[in-house]
Amino acid sequence: MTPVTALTLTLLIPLASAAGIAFFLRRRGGLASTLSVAAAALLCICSFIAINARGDAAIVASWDWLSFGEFKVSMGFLLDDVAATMLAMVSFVGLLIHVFSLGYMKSDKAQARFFGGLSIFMFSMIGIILADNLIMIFVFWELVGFSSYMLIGHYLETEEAKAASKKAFIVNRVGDLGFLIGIVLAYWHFGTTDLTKMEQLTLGHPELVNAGIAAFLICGFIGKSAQFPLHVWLPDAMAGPTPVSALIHAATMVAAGIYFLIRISFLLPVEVLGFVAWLGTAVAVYAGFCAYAQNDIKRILAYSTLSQLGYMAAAFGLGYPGIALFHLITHAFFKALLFLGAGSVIHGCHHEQDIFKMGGLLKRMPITAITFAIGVLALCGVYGLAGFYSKDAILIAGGLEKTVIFILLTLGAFLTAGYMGRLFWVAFLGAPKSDAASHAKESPLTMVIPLLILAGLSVVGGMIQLWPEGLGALIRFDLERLHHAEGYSAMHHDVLIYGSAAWVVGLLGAFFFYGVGAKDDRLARIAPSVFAFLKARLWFDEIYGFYVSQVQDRFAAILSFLDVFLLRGLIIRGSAGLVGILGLGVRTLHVGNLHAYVYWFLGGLLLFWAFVGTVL
Amino acid sequence: MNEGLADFLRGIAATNEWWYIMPEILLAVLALGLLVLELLSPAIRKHVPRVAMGGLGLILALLLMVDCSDCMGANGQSAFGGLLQSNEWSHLMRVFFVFSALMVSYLGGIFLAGRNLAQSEFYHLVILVAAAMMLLVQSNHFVMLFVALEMATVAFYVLVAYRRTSSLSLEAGIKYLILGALSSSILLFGIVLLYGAGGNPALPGASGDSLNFDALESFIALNPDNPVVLTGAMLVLAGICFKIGAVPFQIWVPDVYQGAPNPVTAYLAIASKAAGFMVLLSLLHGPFLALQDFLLPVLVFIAAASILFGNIAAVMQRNLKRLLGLSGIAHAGYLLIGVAASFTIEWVDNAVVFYLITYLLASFVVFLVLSLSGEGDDADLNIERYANFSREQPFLSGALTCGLGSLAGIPPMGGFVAKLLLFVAAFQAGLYGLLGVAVLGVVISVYYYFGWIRALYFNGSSVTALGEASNAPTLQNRFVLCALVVAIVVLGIFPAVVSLV
Amino acid sequence: MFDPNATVLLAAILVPLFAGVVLAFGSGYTGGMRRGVALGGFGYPLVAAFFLAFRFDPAQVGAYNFESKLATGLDSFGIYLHLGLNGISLPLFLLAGVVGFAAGLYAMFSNAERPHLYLALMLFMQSGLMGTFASVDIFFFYFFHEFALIPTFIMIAVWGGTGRRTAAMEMTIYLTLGAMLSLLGLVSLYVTSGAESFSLPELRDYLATHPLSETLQANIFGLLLFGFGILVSLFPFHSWAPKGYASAPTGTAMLHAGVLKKFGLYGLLQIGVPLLPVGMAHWFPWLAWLALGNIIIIGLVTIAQRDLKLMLGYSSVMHMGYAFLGIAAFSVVGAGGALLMMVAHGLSVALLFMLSTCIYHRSLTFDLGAMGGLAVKAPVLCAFFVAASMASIGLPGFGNFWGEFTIFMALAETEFTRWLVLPAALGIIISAIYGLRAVANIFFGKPKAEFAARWDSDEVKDLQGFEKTPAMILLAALVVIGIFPRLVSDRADAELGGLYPIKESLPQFETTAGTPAVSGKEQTH
Amino acid sequence: MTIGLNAFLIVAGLLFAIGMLGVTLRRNTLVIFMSLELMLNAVNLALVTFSRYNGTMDGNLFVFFIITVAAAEVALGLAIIVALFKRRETIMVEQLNALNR
Repeated sequence: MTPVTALTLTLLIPLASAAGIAFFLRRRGGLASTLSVAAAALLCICSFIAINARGDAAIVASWDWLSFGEFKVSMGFLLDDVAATMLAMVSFVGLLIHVFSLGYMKSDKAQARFFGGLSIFMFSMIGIILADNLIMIFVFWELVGFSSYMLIGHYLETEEAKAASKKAFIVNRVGDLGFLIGIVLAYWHFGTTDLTKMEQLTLGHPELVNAGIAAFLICGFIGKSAQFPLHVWLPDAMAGPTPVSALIHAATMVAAGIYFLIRISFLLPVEVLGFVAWLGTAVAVYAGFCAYAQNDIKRILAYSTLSQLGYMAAAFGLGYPGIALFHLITHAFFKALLFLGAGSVIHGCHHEQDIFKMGGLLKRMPITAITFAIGVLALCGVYGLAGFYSKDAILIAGGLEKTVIFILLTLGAFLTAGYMGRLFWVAFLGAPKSDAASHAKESPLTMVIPLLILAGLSVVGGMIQLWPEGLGALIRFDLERLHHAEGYSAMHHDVLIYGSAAWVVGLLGAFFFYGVGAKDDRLARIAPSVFAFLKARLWFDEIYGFYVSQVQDRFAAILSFLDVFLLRGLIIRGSAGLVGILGLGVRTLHVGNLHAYVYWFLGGLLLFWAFVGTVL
Repeated sequence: MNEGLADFLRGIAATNEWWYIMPEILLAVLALGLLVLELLSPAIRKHVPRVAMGGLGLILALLLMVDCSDCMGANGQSAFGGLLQSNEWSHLMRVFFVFSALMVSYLGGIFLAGRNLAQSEFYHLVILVAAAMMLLVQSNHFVMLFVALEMATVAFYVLVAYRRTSSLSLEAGIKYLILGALSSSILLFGIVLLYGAGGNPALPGASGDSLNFDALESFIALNPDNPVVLTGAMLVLAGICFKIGAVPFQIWVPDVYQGAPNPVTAYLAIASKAAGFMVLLSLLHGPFLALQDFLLPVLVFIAAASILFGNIAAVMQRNLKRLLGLSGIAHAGYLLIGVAASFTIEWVDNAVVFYLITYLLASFVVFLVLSLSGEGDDADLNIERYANFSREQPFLSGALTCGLGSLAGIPPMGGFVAKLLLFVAAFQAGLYGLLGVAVLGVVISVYYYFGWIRALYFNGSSVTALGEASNAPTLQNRFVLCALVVAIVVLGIFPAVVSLV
Repeated sequence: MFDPNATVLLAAILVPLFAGVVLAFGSGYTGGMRRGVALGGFGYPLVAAFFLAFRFDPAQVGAYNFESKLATGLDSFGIYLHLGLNGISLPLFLLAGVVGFAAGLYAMFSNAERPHLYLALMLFMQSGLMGTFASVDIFFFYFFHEFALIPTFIMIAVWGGTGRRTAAMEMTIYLTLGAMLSLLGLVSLYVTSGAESFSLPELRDYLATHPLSETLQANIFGLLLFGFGILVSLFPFHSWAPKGYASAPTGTAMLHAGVLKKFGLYGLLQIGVPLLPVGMAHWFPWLAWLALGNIIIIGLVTIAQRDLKLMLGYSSVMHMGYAFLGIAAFSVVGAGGALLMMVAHGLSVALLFMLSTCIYHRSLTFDLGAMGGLAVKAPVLCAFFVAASMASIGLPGFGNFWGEFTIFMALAETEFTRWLVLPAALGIIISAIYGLRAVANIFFGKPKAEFAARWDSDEVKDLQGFEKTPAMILLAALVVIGIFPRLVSDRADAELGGLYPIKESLPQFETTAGTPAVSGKEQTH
Repeated sequence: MTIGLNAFLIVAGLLFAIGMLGVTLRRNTLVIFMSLELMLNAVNLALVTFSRYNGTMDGNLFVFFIITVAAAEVALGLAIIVALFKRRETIMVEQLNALNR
């Protein structure tokens, strides 16, 4: 099998699986899930074959797709180091989540639709990863948006799913609007949207890098990775099934924004990079605060995801795309673990998601609880776990480049530890606080095994030296660069202290502030105004809601009114009515009296006379 | 074979001009023969319609076989001392009028069946009118023109008032009579002025035969600014406008159309209008050629006003015969576009004739369906009574739809090509404003034509379901309708068939 | 010279016509006979279209494939029944075949009153549609369009939904106005060009050597623009469309919105713009601003709709704005985008109209506020509707995406039109908003009170076979174009290249990296 | 003193105008008919005049045709008026308006 064949298979297997499910297995949930998981496994194998075959050079292949005049689109693969790293992560984590879903979705009525959706998602996601040009990235970018829409709306009879799926798609479209314009401008600016060619061009002509185009392009990232001000869809997206949250809204799709930035990093000038850094930092802190006011286990994790995406963006903005990618990968491991753990908890608690109604799960679901704890620690950046390496690198980079960002990100780390501590202490320790929690059982094997594997990865995934040779070259390069940066060792020392302090203080603080197995939120009790402020999340949803219902819908209604009454009613109908009235008037001229008709004759003669008069 | 016959006739015609008007003579003989038949016995009397139609059919066949104008030799040659002159259209118009007479007789057969009215006189008059019109369009002399015109008009007075038991028909008759006589007087006065000016020895180009078109043409060419000439031309034009029902002499149209019996309405709408237009064309290309600076704005005005008046008045009209009358005014307006363009565009006469032919076919379809649908007084037919007509009478509805479609000018009907040709001509002649008015008129006309079509198919509840009252058309009627519709469609797709005649 | 393929082409017009005539007299037919005849009438054009598409020789750029020329007697005007296909008309010819077949299939099994007449009229329409896009002669191009338009009116008046009386009349009059204006435009093109021919290639050749003056071009293009604009519902001449489609019977709406409406765009694309480039330049601001009106104003109006069919009607108006913008870009790219858009929009809007009727049969209402939760009962219907909505809002994988994207590309090609990209692209958000709202309101959530009362009745069931098959055909076509846009673009590209300027606006760089010289960005026209 | 062309024409014109006025103003259809005849006679007078002054015979000849036609018209008109009177019992113009609008 040539590498290109392997890549093509990687891309098409999930599509075939989705098509097969859609056409033949709509009512056979069991078979559909098997097919989908098999497809995920196959594509995982194919992708590793391709990655293996890659060697040092990038795999490049391209076919013509469409051409009109000077506008030519091709479809092709660019499997370089970054793509290979991402592909390995996505296909592997994807497979684990597929397996997890086998257990989680077992009793779901619309199992086939779910697995079909997962397959479409895998197809689109791999498409983004492999794409060799911006247009193809955009195509699959939109397709992941669609599969995300479909999977968020999986529980379609619920109002939350209905609203959340719509919101996710539309908010993403806002980002895509900028992305689209960016692509269009880039095409005529560079004469191509091929990543390799554009990179060569910018190397040869640095002046070609254009801040405007870059600004448009990063809109796509802002939408997909849920950055300010388009972050509102991600927490709501938790209305989807938990494996979806794990796969799409934590590990892969939202990270695609970062991946995209890394792919086009050569197009971004310094100003835009700085903006991304600040944006990411702000989101990291903002989301950290928001998480404190959430009681839904998945929403807490969602804000955590937001916050971690902020870290990645900050790292990227600071000029270390490799470190951003590093954090992306480690984050995928532990966040997938956390989400799947949450899924396991939810599964065990019969779809109870409020952490204040759980409690005591450590005893009833020990594997889940322990793996979850590993995830928490990894996320907090406890020394030696996956999160430590990547987060530390980010903090160091921050400290070296911009002190304010460093301070804010450290604050973010502290906040992370705090809300994760709150989650863990309240949900897993103490006594059960509801029937559902007290009857919780450990999840079946299909769900536990992925947890264990991911836990393992969360522990060792950060040790870059253990990674296969072919993967992570950019990460190694950037880490290397960081190590050799001026003031590295001092900063490393500081970060070690501050970072560790952050998670220790955070976890312990949460332990003492909230207490083990608390029944309600202490913060809400003692400082309701603060809690309410945090819960309001800076009123983004309210502002958007206000805009939609009071501005956009009203404006639309006014325009609609004008269209119906002014244009159609007054002008069109009016002119028709005018003819009608004229018609009635003319009709009344036919009075039936001979004399009147004779007058017409006379009038006509006079009129003719007038014409004669004009000639004479 | 035809050639041989034509040669033979040509040989005779060289010595005897009566051969030239053989069709007219045959028609007159037929008309008189009908009256004689009437006198014979009641057993024979009931064959009168068949004889009339058969005779007309024979004459039509004869006309299609032999082109009598050819007997005279080349076009443009005159006969009877310049009274008659053949032109390129005289043969086609002969066919046109005989065919209309045949169709009107057919309609008359339906109309007269079951009515206590004189039978043979109707056919007699119809045939005479046809003969008169045939002479009218060939006349090359004002005396001929007047006599032929009055012959047709006087016969029409009788025909309009033919339903002598109906006060509406009689009222229409008296209105047509008085207004017709008035217009004749005006026409005459105009002729007199032209005659007087054209014969005035003090003026250049005066001739002793100033009622002759050719003489007048050369005279007017020398005196285009003479006020008497202009006034005379204006009055003649007014008289003809009355015949074609153009604004501002259109006001009688709806009343007379409504009151007249159905076949007569059709005859008035089609043949009378066609004759008027052919006369107008021959006048404009003949005596009035030099007056085009004066006549063009008048014609443009009349055309625009007719189109607008006819269409706007028809929009709110519910009575179908009045509606057809008003739409006829609009059609006169469209035709006048062609007439106005004919000053500069050579081929537009063909377009006018083509328009007349499609108008003929479509109108006969509509009138035939009108005659076949329902009983009682056809003066009261209004659109509402056609509600849901298609359910009971799908065939008639289909035919009516085609006919109305052609009148509205919609492909693939002949009416579309006809309108298109006129528009092309108007464009070439630079009559842009008129073109705009015409487009507006077509758009407005869609309202009432489609209002009628909609009524046919609309599933509304109707108090008086006309469809149920009408009998299913007989095979014969179906055949005639089919033939007409096919002809309309063929004209729309392959307009060249006209030139085959 | 006898080309058997030309006969196939001619038969694609005649067979449906003949089938229609047979059906028109078929009041006594059994259901099976009726369907058999209709199937033949709708099936043949489809088969012929595909057959011809495979036989199509793309090498004949600038000329027509499968040409045939029959005399009509109007030779002196240069009017012939001149048929043929080129790279621009072929996709639309195929579109007409596919949508016609799907609409016919659906209509065969819908329980219309007097079904033989309904099918007969649809077949007449189909015949006109095939003829419109197969005509080389602009007289017949118009002729067939009108021929297809008339059945539309009658069908709306007879089989339409609520408000059909006024809607049919309004549509009739408005469209007649548009048709008359475009006819005037075509006539004036014929008269002023002096080519003495209605044949498009002859006009083209003649005008290439005898270009019209600027004023003439501007005037004629104005006529064509507004005439065709009315027919394609260019803002603000769109008022007929939403109401008309809302009250039209399904088959009619599918054929009209899907195919017949494209007549105007096709006219601009194939005739108006290439023959009158200066006129086009003169009207460019109008075209651009009005097209933006379609996209943004009508887009927002669509958001405000609460009735499914009205919403679909408005959305179809809105999407026409893209096609107009593509034409306004006046480049191969733009024209190609517009062509793709026309084809894809035709398929998607036909599908949506069909599905909306399927929804109606289940919910008995078009009120978006009174449905809900249908996905549980009718998952397949939901899947189709979601797919169709996604297609119409331009999701990649469906043809519409390529249309929109190519049009945006075209707008950005030159500085002159680049400002249009942002406002035009706003449309992708607007359409997402109303499209997803409709999906959410119809299929997601819980059923509303009245609907819930009917919830367990037999009528609320999933898509039936006769609904599924046409939907499948349309959706498959959309996806095929979405995945292989070259099926359309390859043939059209060559043809458009001959008609539209290539602007050479791609930047040119020195091939060796590192040298600083940048020669690009100058445009040579 | 000889009476010139214009004098005849003025008389003819006056007659025509009087006839026209009669048609316009009189309410009885019979009188209207008479007025119409007057107009035709005005035309006849003018024709004869022109014929005389132009020195051609066409006009004189034409007059005979006109007289014949006028006679036919009158005969017909009377017949119609009689028939109408039988049905309507009136021949007043303002009452003959059953056909309108």
